[in-house]
Amino acid sequence: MAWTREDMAARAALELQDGFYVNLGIGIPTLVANYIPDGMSVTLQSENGMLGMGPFPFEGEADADLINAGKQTITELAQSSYFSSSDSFAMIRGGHINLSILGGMQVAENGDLANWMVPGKMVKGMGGAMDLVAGVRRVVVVMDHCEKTGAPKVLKRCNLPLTGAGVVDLLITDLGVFEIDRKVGGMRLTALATGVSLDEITAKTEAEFVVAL
Amino acid sequence: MAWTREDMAARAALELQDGFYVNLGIGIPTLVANYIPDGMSVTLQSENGMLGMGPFPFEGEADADLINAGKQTITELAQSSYFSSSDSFAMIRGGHINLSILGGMQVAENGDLANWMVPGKMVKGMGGAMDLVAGVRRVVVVMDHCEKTGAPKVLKRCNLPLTGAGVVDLLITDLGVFEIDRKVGGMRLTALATGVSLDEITAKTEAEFVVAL
Amino acid sequence: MVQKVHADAEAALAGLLFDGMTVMAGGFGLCGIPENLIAAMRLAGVRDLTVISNNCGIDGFGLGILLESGQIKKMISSYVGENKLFEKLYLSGELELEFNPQGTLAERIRAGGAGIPAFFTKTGVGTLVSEGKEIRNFDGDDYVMERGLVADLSIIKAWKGDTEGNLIYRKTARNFNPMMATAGKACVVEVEHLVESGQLDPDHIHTPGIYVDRIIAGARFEKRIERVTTRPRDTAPGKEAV
Amino acid sequence: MVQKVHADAEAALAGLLFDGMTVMAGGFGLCGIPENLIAAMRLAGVRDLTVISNNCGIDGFGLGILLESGQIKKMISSYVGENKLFEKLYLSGELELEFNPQGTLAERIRAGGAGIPAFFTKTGVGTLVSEGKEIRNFDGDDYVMERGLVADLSIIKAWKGDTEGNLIYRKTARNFNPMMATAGKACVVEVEHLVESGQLDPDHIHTPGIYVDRIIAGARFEKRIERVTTRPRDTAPGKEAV
Repeated sequence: MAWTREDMAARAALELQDGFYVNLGIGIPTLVANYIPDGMSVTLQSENGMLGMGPFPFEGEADADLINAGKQTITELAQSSYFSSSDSFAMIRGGHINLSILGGMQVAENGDLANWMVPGKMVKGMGGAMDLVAGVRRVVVVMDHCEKTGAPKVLKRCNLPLTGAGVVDLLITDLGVFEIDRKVGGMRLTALATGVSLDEITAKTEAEFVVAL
Repeated sequence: MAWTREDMAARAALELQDGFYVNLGIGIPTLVANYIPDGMSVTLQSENGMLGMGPFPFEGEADADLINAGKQTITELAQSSYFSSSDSFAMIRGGHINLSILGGMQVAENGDLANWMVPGKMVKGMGGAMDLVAGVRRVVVVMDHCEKTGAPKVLKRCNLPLTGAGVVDLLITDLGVFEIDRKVGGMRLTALATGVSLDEITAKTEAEFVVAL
Repeated sequence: MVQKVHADAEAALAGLLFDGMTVMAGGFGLCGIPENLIAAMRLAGVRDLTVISNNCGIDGFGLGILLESGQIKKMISSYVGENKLFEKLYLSGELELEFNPQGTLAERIRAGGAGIPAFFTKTGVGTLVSEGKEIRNFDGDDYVMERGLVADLSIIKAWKGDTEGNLIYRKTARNFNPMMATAGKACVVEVEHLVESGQLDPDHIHTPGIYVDRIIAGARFEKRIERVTTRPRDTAPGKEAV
Repeated sequence: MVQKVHADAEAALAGLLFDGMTVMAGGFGLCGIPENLIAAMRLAGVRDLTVISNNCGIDGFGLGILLESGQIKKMISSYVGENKLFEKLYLSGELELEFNPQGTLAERIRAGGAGIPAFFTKTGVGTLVSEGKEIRNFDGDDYVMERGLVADLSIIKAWKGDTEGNLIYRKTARNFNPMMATAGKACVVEVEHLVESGQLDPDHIHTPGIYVDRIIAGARFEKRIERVTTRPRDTAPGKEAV
């Protein structure tokens, strides 16, 4: 037993607050938009140059000039605005976005995040991820707790090239939730996923953590 | 005998070329716009955020939202565009303006220019002048050759606080025209004003210069 | 739902003012200044202000009214020219004044809002402006390092704004307003036309609403002109008398 | 009178291309790319290009066609993800690739066009990106110094342009185009709608004509979409399925 992708998205949505401007990464983070509580106003930023990202278009209404950072076709809302990439990242780097929720390959107990390359094997590029984790006020990572091989992804130190050093505030995996003090370093386990025991998550986690359930 | 303000403006207008983007300072430089040859396309930049500055408005049509850098009401043209101060000075600093024509208090033989303050007496501020002389590709100064007291203004070294060091390419005064090699330093007298003798201009100039009439 | 729209300038500034604070005020000369918010600051009586603004209004209008009331301790500006009191207070030492080249001032504010703590510029190298600052050579030319600027509060004037805080400026009244909107810890805006969300074309918005904390429809816009300069009707149109 | 309007992409690039040059190409993914100008560069056969662009198109379209023809020596990009050939050439060492964080790339280009040789950013500190670069502490935080970027040529796509070179972009097709327009020694633009001077509202212009050397009405715009993602008509509107 563990959390599904939808469960993880729902848990991440608890980090939203009314009036927040939020950047959602590709994958599970994108699903968070489905869990914005009714009556709460959250504006989604797309780092390719848009605030106020709307839902996917109806069939036949896709517009080649209107995509999100994942290259998916989207729509605009009443409050939307467009801007250049430099203006978009000025917004991100300048600390104007309240919350960034993104995926990860590895997270370490000191708040380090790796999610952009596996040397010699896989290279996507960092895209805007390095800017987001460096600039956004609060950074939440959502990822599977372990590799498909079972190898741990929540580590003492990342062994993949970093996306950011000491940047993660909260880690949500399919097994539980960890708060990270990114100034001092140190993880606190604050929630277990449905049906997951403390023994199980401890066994599957390389990082040291304090239990604060 | 010497050149009038209009004569100096007309001489400065010889520096214009078709397709140029030009910033004109306050005073005599402003008059240069009256001497743009027919058929030549010159676009005037106003550093408060406009390209394509048009003439003064007709009486009764002044618009408080449309002024030039001298705070005078102006009009827009077919090709006009507006932008912010940071975009305006990005344009200036980035070397996109072909020519800047501005006034001066003192010019030195090494291309130094002073035109923004007299310590303890007069302070206007540099406004955009320091940015213009540092960023624009070619800088032309138009000023009286001497103080009203007769004191020289074309000097070996400026004694007023500088607007820019080694920035002036061409100096036009009421007595003549000097080219300045601002990399190496050194002035060349290339024209005498109507009725002005070499003896007169030499007597009234502290700077060393080569005669190249 | 977070509500950005406030009833008036006083309400929009409530809780944001404190003595000794740093305030950025948009405008160039009297063009595009937040005149309603400036008037409210005068009434609020907040003191020892450091004001970042290209100019300081004129005697009796714009930021000039905060100079007259003695509320300003220090100005960070590029130009004093049109304000006699400003020049007098500075020359007599009663007012601190940090002169910045206009483009450096604009870029420092843009950098402050964009998370850039410092940048290099050629402007001011070899002048008073670069004294005490780091000079560095890049590719054969000297540049001076300038720091980003932020403020506790920015007060902004736009032409149109919507309830989400999206802004559109008009003509040369844009000037310093867009950068300043990004560089205040809080940003309060007055607009001539306050419209519902969805009324502004998303491609035409100059300042996205994310930068705007509070917005008001200005009660009254005097929009004084410093130098009304016109030409008579019989002048040929075109290049004359620019 | 200087004439910016050219007949077609080939004419607009005439005399501007040379082997070993650096080219900036606007666009994000396939959105807002100068597809007519890229096709003309392929036909011109210019080689050993260093291309600055956030992505490198896809296999068979956009900058991907210059990868296939072997005209690109080096890419400066932030993302490879959607282009198999790009990833393969990089991993095999056949293509030089300088990765930049997307925001750093955008800011470096903006700086290049704005006469700023270097700036400091927090992005990439403690990662591969900051290796070999100056790190400096400002007010308690570490920042890395990044350099401005310029190119021999920038090729840009806009939605509307006028005969003076004033440009307006549409929706998220704006992306890197405005900064790149400022950072090329020469700038060539293709637009979907070429209009007479005076047809664009001066308050709505995103790129002033000063940055544009040559402009064409694109002969043909394919405007491919990488990921057409839609929802069925019976989905409730609103926040679902973003």
